[in-house]
Amino acid sequence: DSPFTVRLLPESFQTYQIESPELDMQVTKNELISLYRDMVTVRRLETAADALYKAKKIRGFHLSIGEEAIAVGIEHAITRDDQIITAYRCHGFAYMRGASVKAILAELMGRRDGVSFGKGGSMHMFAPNFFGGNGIVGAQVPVGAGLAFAKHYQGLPHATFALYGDGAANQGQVFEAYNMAKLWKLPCVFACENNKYGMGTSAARSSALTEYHERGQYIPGIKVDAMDVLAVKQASAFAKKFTTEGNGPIVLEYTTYRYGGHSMSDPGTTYRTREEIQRMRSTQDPVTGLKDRLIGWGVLSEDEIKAIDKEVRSSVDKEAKEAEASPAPEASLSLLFEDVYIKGTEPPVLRGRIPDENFVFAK
Amino acid sequence: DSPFTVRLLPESFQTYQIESPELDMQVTKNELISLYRDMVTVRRLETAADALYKAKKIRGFHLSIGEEAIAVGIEHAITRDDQIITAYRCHGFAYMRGASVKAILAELMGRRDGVSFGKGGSMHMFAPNFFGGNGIVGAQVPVGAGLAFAKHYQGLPHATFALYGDGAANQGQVFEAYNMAKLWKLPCVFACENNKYGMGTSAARSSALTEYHERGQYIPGIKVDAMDVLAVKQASAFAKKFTTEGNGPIVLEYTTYRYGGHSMSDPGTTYRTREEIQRMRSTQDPVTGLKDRLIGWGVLSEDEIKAIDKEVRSSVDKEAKEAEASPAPEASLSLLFEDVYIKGTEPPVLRGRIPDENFVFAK
Amino acid sequence: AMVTVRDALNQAMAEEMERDEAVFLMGEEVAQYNGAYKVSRGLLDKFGDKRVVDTPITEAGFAGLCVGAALAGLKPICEFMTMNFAMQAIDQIINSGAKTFYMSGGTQPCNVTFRGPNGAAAGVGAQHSQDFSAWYGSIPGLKVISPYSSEDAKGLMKAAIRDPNVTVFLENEILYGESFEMSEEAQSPDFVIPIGKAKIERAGTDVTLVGHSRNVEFCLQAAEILAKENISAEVINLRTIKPMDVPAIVKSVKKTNRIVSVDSGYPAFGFGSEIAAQIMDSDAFDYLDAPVERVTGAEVPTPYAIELESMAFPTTDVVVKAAKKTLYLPY
Amino acid sequence: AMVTVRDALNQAMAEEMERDEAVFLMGEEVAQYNGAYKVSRGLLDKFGDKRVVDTPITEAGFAGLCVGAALAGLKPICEFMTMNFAMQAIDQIINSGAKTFYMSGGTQPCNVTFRGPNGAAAGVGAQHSQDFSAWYGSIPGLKVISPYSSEDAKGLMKAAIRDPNVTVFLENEILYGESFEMSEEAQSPDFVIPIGKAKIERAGTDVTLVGHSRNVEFCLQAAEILAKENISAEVINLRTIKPMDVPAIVKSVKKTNRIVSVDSGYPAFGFGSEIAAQIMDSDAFDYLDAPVERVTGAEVPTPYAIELESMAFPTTDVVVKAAKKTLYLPY
Ligand SMILES: Cc1ncc(C[n+]2csc(CCOP(=O)(O)OP(=O)(O)O)c2C)c(N)n1
Ligand SMILES: Cc1ncc(C[n+]2csc(CCOP(=O)(O)OP(=O)(O)O)c2C)c(N)n1
Ligand SMILES: [Mg+2]
Ligand SMILES: [Mg+2]
Repeated sequence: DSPFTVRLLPESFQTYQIESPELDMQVTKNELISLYRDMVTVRRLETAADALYKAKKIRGFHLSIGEEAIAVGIEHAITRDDQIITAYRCHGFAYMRGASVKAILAELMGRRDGVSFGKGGSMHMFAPNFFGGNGIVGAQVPVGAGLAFAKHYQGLPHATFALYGDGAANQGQVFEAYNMAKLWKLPCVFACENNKYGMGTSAARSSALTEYHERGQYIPGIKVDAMDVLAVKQASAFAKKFTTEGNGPIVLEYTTYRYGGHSMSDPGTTYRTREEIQRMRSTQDPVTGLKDRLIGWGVLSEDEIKAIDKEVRSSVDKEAKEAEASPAPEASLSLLFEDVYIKGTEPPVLRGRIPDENFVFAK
Repeated sequence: DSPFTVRLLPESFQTYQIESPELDMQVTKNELISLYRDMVTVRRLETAADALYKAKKIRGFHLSIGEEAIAVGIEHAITRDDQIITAYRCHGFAYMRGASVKAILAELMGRRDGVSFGKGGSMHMFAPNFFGGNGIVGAQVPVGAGLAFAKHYQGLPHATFALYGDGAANQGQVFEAYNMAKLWKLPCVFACENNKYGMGTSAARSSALTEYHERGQYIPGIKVDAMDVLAVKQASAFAKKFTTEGNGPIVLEYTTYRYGGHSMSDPGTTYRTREEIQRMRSTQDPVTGLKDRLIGWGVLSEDEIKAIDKEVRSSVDKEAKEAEASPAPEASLSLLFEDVYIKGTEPPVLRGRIPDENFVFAK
Repeated sequence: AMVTVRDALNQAMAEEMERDEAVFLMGEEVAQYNGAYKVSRGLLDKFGDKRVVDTPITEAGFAGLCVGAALAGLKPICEFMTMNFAMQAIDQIINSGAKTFYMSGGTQPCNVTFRGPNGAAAGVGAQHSQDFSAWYGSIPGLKVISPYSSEDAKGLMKAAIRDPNVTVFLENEILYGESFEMSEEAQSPDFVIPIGKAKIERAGTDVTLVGHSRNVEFCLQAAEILAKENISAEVINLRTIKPMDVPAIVKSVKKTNRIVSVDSGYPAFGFGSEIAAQIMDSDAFDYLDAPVERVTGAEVPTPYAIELESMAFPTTDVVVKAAKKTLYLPY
Repeated sequence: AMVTVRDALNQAMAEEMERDEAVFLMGEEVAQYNGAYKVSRGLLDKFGDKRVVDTPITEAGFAGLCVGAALAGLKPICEFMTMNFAMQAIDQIINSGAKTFYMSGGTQPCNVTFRGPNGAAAGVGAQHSQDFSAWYGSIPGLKVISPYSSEDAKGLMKAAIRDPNVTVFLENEILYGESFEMSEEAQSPDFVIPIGKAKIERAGTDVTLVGHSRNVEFCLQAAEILAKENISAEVINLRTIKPMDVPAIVKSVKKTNRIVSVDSGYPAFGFGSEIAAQIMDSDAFDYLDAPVERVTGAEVPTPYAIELESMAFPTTDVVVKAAKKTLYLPY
């Protein structure tokens, strides 16, 4: 599986107070295939969730269709020891960090085989070195800085990616996190997923400065074409290297697009035109984009691609079925009150809705 | 009282994304005298407070000695319809906005003649178009943006000065306020009093970027030598004009120095050298600086200056005496429970420490 | 006519904006998107973007901004997409808002209305379902309202906007879509319900059920069920959390000698605790034939799975049980 | 030996930092300035600036950062200069901290200790004197501690740091300088007081006085005064707000048949309300010879003038009055 060089588009990166990552990039055939498989899997996972929602088996969530290249590209640029935290649009990240399709879909359906045993739901998925899945816009950013602080404190050479949206980018605590990370040279990559909207509000209506990669002001930044998974990988690897070499934080802006509504209850077409969505889909789709290049570079044939697509589809479908077959949590007080506190450190009693439902922890 | 031109020092202003205010400045003799009198009064007021503290008549507060030029210079640049809000270091602002020396000192002593009738204390003084006196670091900044929003909403051509410290400048809500003010072109002057320390933490230890006038990033800014009251006036007038002419917000950084401790319980000498304080006092004092120039320009003679000093001293002393003579609030439930709600809209009962102390509002 | 709570709130805001130029609405997605839950539908079209203002996602910032606008004499309605997000802004609500009139010795009023859905919706997990009634209810300087029906919603929203103090208006996402009969009178722009007055939704003699917001629904359904067993329950819709209409509760308890409080917040230091304490403080205590029963949310972060979630919040059944318990009946 | 609460806290932190490399202290002015109230005096010198970290004034930010560090396995002690300022960070404490272990289905622990002075100091006005016991005490997932004496402070601070959950440790500025006898045993680095256990500070038979933090002092003084009138008061130092040691209270009430709760928070939905509700829920209710009396802070933003301020918080006299009231004695 010998490496060869591909060249990214010249528009892939825009920089602020830092040099650009190389446009030339070493890749291998297996790696490209793996990237493709991951991209297709994340999309298929989201599509399966969508179908289960429409079948009324899930009560709601936020899809990342159109934005898959970010979760996939970052994971391919880092190691399992690096850390990631993001907001509620987290299925792809959970998968890339090691949660199974089954566990993710089971969580969405509130089943015991879910990544959070059915207790968290769509917004609260965790995996090793993946810290959620957070529902309060912006709050995950200082938490991410804290994850980076821990690595710094422990003297470990790992980066933390703290993801947030273009809407979240205005939250004050993001700036508080920037400031501490810069003062203390924390190995933190502040990573803005700019999908152009925060719910129904366009970037320009929410943000006085829409160049999100510049908003660290005293922190260098790179804007990355995140409809290209290779550009995402290249920039993420660059950022990881930069921040773990003692240079302090860096801001990445991943420009992307969300095809669907903000959440399942948003049709997503009142604040932008159908044409805009259609144009993005047909000209910039990250899956199609990768596929076309793989074929062009002779890495995979159309048939091989189709085979992967089919294989992924059937494996996701299979896991979806398994997830559906997973039992719901038993409606018991012991399950309800489990995990409020660490085992063995619980209060003697937790109160139910009425005293008859109080749960007593054996001591 | 004919105007004449004086020239500010070339170092008076440093700008960011905006042209500089003129160094040439029109002044009149009466105005200069009035500036001087105000400067001396604020200092004398603070000194009187200090003495009352040492006499154990006040329980604590934050002095602005060394920083007087800011409150004085701003007031001389604006009208009574413009608005000001600041933090806890507010005695000078309260005075300049129209509260009497007596009312300020009486408030510090918790007396009924206090500006807040003894209910607010040092950190919570109010006056017409002066909105405190706020004790939560940074919180006054979005409130200030809201004051500006009101003027904008009403179509009135008045500016709002929202003051905050170098320590406060890192608070996330400051950036939230910047963003909204810029998006909506609010007539707001974000005014950072950079006195080099937030309690015992030097600017460089709290702030990744210590050029506070640049921290609006997408908002223009001016750094002002705030040890010169004329520079403060000139820059403040410039900022008021800029922001009320539809250009949106502007950031001013007033560089200054606090001679005393952070509050009365801080000796103020553990985190900086006595030499540093002494050097600032002897080379940059805003009162001495103005005095020397007034004499140099022939506006006032040494004797005339002394006469003003003496007159101010005796009038402050007189008001201090009156403040001391002012009665403490009667220890009655009716006073205790007054002003929790607007008169006539109170709940039927407010609870005391025990039911016997409940206060019933007549209906 | 049947009117949804959503429309009632919308009507109330529209009427008050019509009536008073100083009233404006600000919040995330309130304007162009017509509100995340469509409560502000049509207001942008009606009043324009000066008076219906979309904000960035910066709760502390825009809550502080609304406080400032109120200090300067405007009458902001500040919408939080849900009250959970107001936790980021709670310092502004309390320290800059609720306390200022007192700290200024009565010189600086602040007429602002904070509103948004409070408590649990369905299937949104732990971070999106907290009930803040007790927290806000503890703060002197605030008035805290938690309406149940469409009439409540309309009359009290109007009262909140007009009230010159800082008000916190706690809505309920699940109620938004529910329809209630609304009288002719309540449809009028003059319809205002006084803050601080409870409403007897159903008279009864054997046990008092007191709740607020959606919990009133459980109380009413429980009363139906109890009636079939010849137990006559009186249902009090508290409407306002602060000031609490204690006299109405006391009066009812003196008649029924038993009381069940019903709320969806965390149990400790909660709504029911305060009811119990108020009864202790009053002469109703001597009339009690059984201890106050508290039906509350369970002491857990809200679980996602529906099987667990439905054990975490009051239901009609649980209210029935609690009522029977006060009557020393098997349940 | 006599040891101040300040020094006891200092000792506790130093010992735990000595014991466990994962423990560090972060907050405003904790390092170079030795703490705004000197609680962290000497720790920078002892442990260096890696483990004693001065922060910018950004409460939400550094509280969130501490939560993150805890998620990654460290054991942060996060100091708020006062708990009032933690209101800006309360979303991080609760939504990112307290709820995460549950939301992750028990896979993601978060061992962080939030601490700082809580409630009123003297002469600092309304924004600097709120008591947050009830708010934090309502949150599942949190443990909330409120010590009185130096032994409490030391033993419970160590317990809080070691406890693997999110703990909120509420100190009292006025107590910092007070000295208490500290036993040999308590001076040892192995001294830990279990979270959730109340302490009977003084045994008695006629009335139970239960308080936490500085209020215990008023209870003890009141007990002295009552003793002179031949009334024997039992004083319970609750030590922990959550979980609350209800069995200790119940046991005492069964003996004394009367109870006064004493706390300095706002009265509504407060400490006393919860005590009243817990008594209602327990069989102690049947033992009550008088309603639970609540001594609380008054329902006002804290006034500045000392004449008013001293009417806003419990004093020994008021506790005596309340105790006599439960005994139906003139007061
Ligand atoms: C503090 C807070 N405010 C508001 C919300 C409601 N909300 C959830 S997602 C969202 C939009 C966020 O937009 P963005 O950051 O751009 O992320 P995207 O959804 O585009 O991925 C809003 C307003 C929330 N969850 N938390
Ligand atoms: C939110 C909050 N955090 C902490 C404090 C405690 N505190 C009061 S003043 C201060 C320092 C502020 O420094 P700066 O903004 O530079 O203003 P200065 O005192 O120098 O005028 C601190 C930490 C507070 N009042 N509010
Ligand atoms: Mg977005
Ligand atoms: Mg400063």
